[in-house]
Amino acid sequence: MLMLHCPNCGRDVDETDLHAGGEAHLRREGAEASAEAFEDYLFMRKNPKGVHFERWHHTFGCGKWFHAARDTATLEVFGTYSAQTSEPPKEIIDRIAEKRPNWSWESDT
Amino acid sequence: MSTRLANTGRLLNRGEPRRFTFNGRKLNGYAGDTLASALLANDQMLMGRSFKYHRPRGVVASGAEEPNALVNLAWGETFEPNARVTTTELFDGLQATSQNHWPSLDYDVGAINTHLSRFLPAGFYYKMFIHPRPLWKHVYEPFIRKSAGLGAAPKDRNADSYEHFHASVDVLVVGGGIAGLAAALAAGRQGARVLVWEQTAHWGGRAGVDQPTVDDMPAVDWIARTIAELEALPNVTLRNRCMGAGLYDHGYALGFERLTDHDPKKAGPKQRLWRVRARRIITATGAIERPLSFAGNDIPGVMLASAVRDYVIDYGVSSGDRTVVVTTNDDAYRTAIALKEAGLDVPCILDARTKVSGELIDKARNLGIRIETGKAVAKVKGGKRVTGVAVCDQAGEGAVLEEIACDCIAMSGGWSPVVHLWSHCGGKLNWDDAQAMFRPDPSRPPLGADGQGFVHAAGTANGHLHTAEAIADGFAAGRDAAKATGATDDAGTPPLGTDAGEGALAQVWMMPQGAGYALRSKAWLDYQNDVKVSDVQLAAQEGYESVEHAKRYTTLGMATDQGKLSNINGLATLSHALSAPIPSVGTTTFRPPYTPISLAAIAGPAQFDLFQPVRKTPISAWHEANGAHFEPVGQWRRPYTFLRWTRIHGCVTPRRAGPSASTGTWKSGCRPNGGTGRSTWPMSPNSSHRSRWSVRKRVMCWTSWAAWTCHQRRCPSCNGLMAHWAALTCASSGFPFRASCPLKLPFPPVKAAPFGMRCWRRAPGSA
Amino acid sequence: MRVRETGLRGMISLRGDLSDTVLRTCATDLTGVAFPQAGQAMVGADKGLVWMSPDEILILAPYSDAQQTVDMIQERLKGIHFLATNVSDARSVIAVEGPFVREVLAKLAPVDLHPHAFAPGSFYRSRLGQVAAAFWMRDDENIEVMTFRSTAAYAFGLLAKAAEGGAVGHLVSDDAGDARG
Amino acid sequence: MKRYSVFAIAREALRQHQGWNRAWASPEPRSKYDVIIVGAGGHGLATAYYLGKNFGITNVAVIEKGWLGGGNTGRNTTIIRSNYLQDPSAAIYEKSRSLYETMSQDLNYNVMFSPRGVLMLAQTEHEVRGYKRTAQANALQGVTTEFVDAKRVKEICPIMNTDGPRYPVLGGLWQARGGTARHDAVAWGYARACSDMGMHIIQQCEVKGVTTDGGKVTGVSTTKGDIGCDKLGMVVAGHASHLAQMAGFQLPIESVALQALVSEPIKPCMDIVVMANTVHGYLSQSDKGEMVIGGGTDGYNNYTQRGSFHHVEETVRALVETFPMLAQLKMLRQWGGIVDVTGDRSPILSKTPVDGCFVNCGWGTGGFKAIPGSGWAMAELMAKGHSPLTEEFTMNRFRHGKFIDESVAAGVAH
Repeated sequence: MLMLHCPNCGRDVDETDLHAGGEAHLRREGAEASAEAFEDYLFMRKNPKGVHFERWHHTFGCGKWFHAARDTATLEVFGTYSAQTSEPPKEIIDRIAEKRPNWSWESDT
Repeated sequence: MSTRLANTGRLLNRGEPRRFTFNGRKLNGYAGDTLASALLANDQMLMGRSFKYHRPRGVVASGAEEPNALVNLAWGETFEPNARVTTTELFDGLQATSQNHWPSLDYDVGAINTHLSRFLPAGFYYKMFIHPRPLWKHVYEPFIRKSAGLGAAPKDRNADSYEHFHASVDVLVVGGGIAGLAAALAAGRQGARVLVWEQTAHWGGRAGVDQPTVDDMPAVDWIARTIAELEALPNVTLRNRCMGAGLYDHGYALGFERLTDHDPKKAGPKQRLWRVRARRIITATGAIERPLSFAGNDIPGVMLASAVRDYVIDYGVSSGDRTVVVTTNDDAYRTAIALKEAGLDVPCILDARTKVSGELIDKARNLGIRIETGKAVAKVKGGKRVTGVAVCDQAGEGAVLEEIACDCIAMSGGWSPVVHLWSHCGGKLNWDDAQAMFRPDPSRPPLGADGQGFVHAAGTANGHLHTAEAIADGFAAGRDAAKATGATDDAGTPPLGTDAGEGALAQVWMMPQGAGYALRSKAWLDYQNDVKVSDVQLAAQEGYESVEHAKRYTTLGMATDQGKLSNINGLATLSHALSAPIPSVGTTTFRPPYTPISLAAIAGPAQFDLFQPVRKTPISAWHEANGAHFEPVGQWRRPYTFLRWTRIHGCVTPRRAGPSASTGTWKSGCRPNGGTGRSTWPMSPNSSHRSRWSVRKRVMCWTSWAAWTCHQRRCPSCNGLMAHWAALTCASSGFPFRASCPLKLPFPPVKAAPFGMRCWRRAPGSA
Repeated sequence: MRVRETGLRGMISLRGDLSDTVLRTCATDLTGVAFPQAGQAMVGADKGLVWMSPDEILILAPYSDAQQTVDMIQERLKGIHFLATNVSDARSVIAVEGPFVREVLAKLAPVDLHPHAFAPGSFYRSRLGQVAAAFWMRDDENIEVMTFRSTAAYAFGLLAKAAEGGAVGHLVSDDAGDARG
Repeated sequence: MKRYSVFAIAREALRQHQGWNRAWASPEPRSKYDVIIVGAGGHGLATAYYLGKNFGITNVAVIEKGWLGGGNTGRNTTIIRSNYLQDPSAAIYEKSRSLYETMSQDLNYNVMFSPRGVLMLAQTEHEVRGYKRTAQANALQGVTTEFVDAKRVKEICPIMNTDGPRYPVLGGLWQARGGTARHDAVAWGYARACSDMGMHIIQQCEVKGVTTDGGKVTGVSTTKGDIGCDKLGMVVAGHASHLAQMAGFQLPIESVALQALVSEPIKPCMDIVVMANTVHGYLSQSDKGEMVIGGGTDGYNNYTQRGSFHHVEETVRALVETFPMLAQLKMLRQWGGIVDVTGDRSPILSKTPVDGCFVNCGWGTGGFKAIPGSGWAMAELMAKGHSPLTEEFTMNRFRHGKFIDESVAAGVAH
């Protein structure tokens, strides 16, 4: 049972108040994109066993989206941050790098 | 025979008799009894039959670990199969029936399986019933299904209510023994928000029975003083009859509280499921004594030494007149001493160790109890009840040296910490070879959202079996946990426990050491599922060498006790068979709940009308009044069609305009109410009752609509009086006035409850 | 304990930049209460301001004044980016009153209702059973619960059942509850 | 291999069961095999078995990180059915179901296939339409199913409350030849048969990397050293993405937790399997008497084999409402597994960008029922390079929009 901090309303929120929105920082494709690009955007998921960036919706609360950095193997949460970003903020990247020395944002992307 | 003693029984209230029945026999007990102690007091040692061989089974333990004594419990409309007699508190009118036998508990046809047991080894069904193919479906499987299962299937649901409760605390302490109480004391004094759960009705755990000294006073006094101090702390909540059922990720804990199970006449919800978010969790869940593996260790009358002691001291019940104690450690001597002090006969203590010395041994010897060292049980005599024990050397192959007549055997193979909760969420274990136990590895705890450990094991659950260490460990765990949540107040001085010193135990996994096949195939590991030492050895021989394989192949530990007594013994047997050290064989995964919890409690309030929300549009009542046939659309209901009603064959059948509908839909529309007496789905067109309402609703609807229109138009003749009249009529009849207006019109401003919801008020006097 | 529907209540959802002084002044002028912080509900007798989300506050007013209030907002906030909607008929308010109100709510909502976390003036948006709900505390014995109108009957049923179950004895410090016995 | 039979049991009983051999060997790995299958779950072992049985390829190693059958094979609710909507699905699941019918005899290991019937409840008009459509489709596919009305549902399953206040039962899709089997036995039976053909089942051996040479697979590096191979099959369910990453490609898979629970055992009261998609739950009674219950998946990626409790709660309340007598039973044990879910809820049996490397994954919540069919098809694919059963299940079907949409058939986890 996850408990995530909603950066929008500032509360620690029970998982049942949230809705999981899948992988974060996907690049939306336009009409001109190739089939491969669309496949990547719609279906190809990193699905890592480890550090994962994902979208969450505070459905029963403030109704806003946010992003979370979480380990899928231990459920450790490295932090949550605004959904209006195309990559995680530096302090989150640093925190993960400190805890998971083999991981880096560059290799993740 | 087992009977009630005159002088002991610290938990009994002999002034309050309780009447109950077992298999229709009227029996008596006292308030404070468990069903187990009351049955024993009435000399009912035979309480059930085992799963596979239908062997006679008596109670073996005194707590949640009991594998044998399961009964069907009934009172009123409540029916609970597989109820554990050792955790069922006795109340007036309780009706218990034993399970898994035909035609009766004493004479069971299925018991023939025990004579065929050599043809039914572990996993026999994987090797048989293969040919010819159709017979499996039509003969074998139906037969196996019929003979399997334990309790009877309930006929229907009960009408009791169940509830959930969410709580957030700094420190959750699971277990109200002395270590748990010490932890709560430390955390509570520091100012942390503390919640303490104890699964039984009593505080103090085993300390109440074994009576060590804490802070220079008898343990019971210290427990009473501590409870008083904790109750006075506003930041501490104590709950007994509340079991820590499971730990989940991010500090989520599930508690199962029994509110009226011990007293069904009490008003209020039956059970409550606690869902706690705790920043730190202390598992002070105690330890469970291990049985010993010797031939005939499943015969009724063979019990855990601690259980025999509990029944004497707590409930004033002797499990037998003559009790032989079989042990590998000092602790079981306490049982011999307690029995002797209660005036019962202890012909002999068989100690598998060759050298024994210490305070408890001396005390037993001084009481005149014969102590035989290096000895073991070759075989237990008896069928439905122990009649004697054949003694042999532990080191040998089981040559009988003498036979001792007895009607009870108290066995102890050492203690295993209850590490279930620690393990539920990923906590790892270490093998402690000196104490022969798995204990929590503090360097590999369950990890919380921050990547840090959030569970502290404490007391005996942490492998500290003796009072002094256990209570100190509990206090330290409470102090550390509270500190980790930011509490800063002074924890005060830790309690000091003292207890009789104990010598080292011997690791004995088979009695005698060189037991041949004949003995091994009569030495039970899992009593309920009939798994014997020879079965686990067979699994190892056939290559089912991972503990998960052996467990699934033999069904060891998969019974309703989930292997609380059998897991470690089975594991040790497996590791011996594989000539591998125990830790390399590993443990099976512990899964929630700790003991079974009712499905109704999990569903909680979401039953009957509150099962799922029905979202209603403002026009919903109008739809209903006009005969809408609804279909569920998510939580909403959409009128699928508006029906007209004709009476055919005594049943109202809808006739629908437009394309003909599917048969399935027609039939569903024609169903009777089901006779539940509860509100039914409005789409179920049920008899003429509905038509009457329909007319009335229509009248109401149009009256109020007319009135409202009149009001809206500022009709000079009545000036809104019509609207008020309509509102009053509708509100007084419970009709949802506001929702009754046809489409497109704004709602009238009414003072009455707009949704037909009355004001709910607690009846005066019911608190 | 008492669970009752409070009757109709004017509710205006005001969305916009909550740090904008014009918007804040408008809201406070209309209601006469201070502007709420995140997680707060400033509720007076019949008017109030409730912090709903980073870009939304809910203005409480008498039902009959709702439309008029919207008109006033439209007038006062001309020129800035905002949205004011009269949601009075979309939502209902149920009052839970009595000595163990916190526990009644705690039976249904996965939030911390301990006085440390939830005091008069505090506000939560969460769920009751299976539906969304928002609630704020008027005083120690009075919590107002707001749900969608369509789920009000369900929420009312849940609250009534929770109240009927009696006190738990965890969130009441005195002996108001009957659960310890 | 010593054959299992009632006579063998009788013979062994007389000599204290000392004569039973190991069911499968535990050899040390050789340096090279023709084929390596990663994952000794049901699907992996079945693949190896049919490679040997159908194609005579027996120089095979099945490599397993933990213990064989310890993943989803040993964690599911053992439901077997083939009432799928789309033709490719119906073909492979029906193949699978028919192989289950004779599996005990084929493997000489009683897997207790119990064709007691599977009923999928229709509780909304929408479901009624959906299942009628499926029944029609099944008729064309040669899968025997029928749509039954509420009265018949009550006859088939008397403990069900078909008049529930919220979602009355309107009918159901009934597959009389569906059922259950003993999940562990399926893995053990295949393992024993594979071992008997001389294949190596190497347990406690984790794959750490996939070695390739010029775009062709050459072997794997493991905790027991490097092992070479000509062909590699990845059959690791929830860990498919992880393994694919080692081989350098990505899969359209997400791994989520799926949970199940059992009640305490009671005397037989329900002789079929019931699935209720509207309320999210499914239920059967095992031969031991336990009510085996499953529900929906968690919404987030999770490799812990533990799920969130509220999913259990959701499932239980739905089933208590549908089967009121369950209220008085107790939950004995709950557990979770990692399931691999694709975008169209259909599996992937496919070649990969790496030559000689094949992948079998994406069975999501319903892999158990497919074990023999999946193994059969995968073996053919690996041996011959193509298989009629796997043609549609390629990993790049998403690129071309050729979905095999089974979100209705798999509406609830199963």
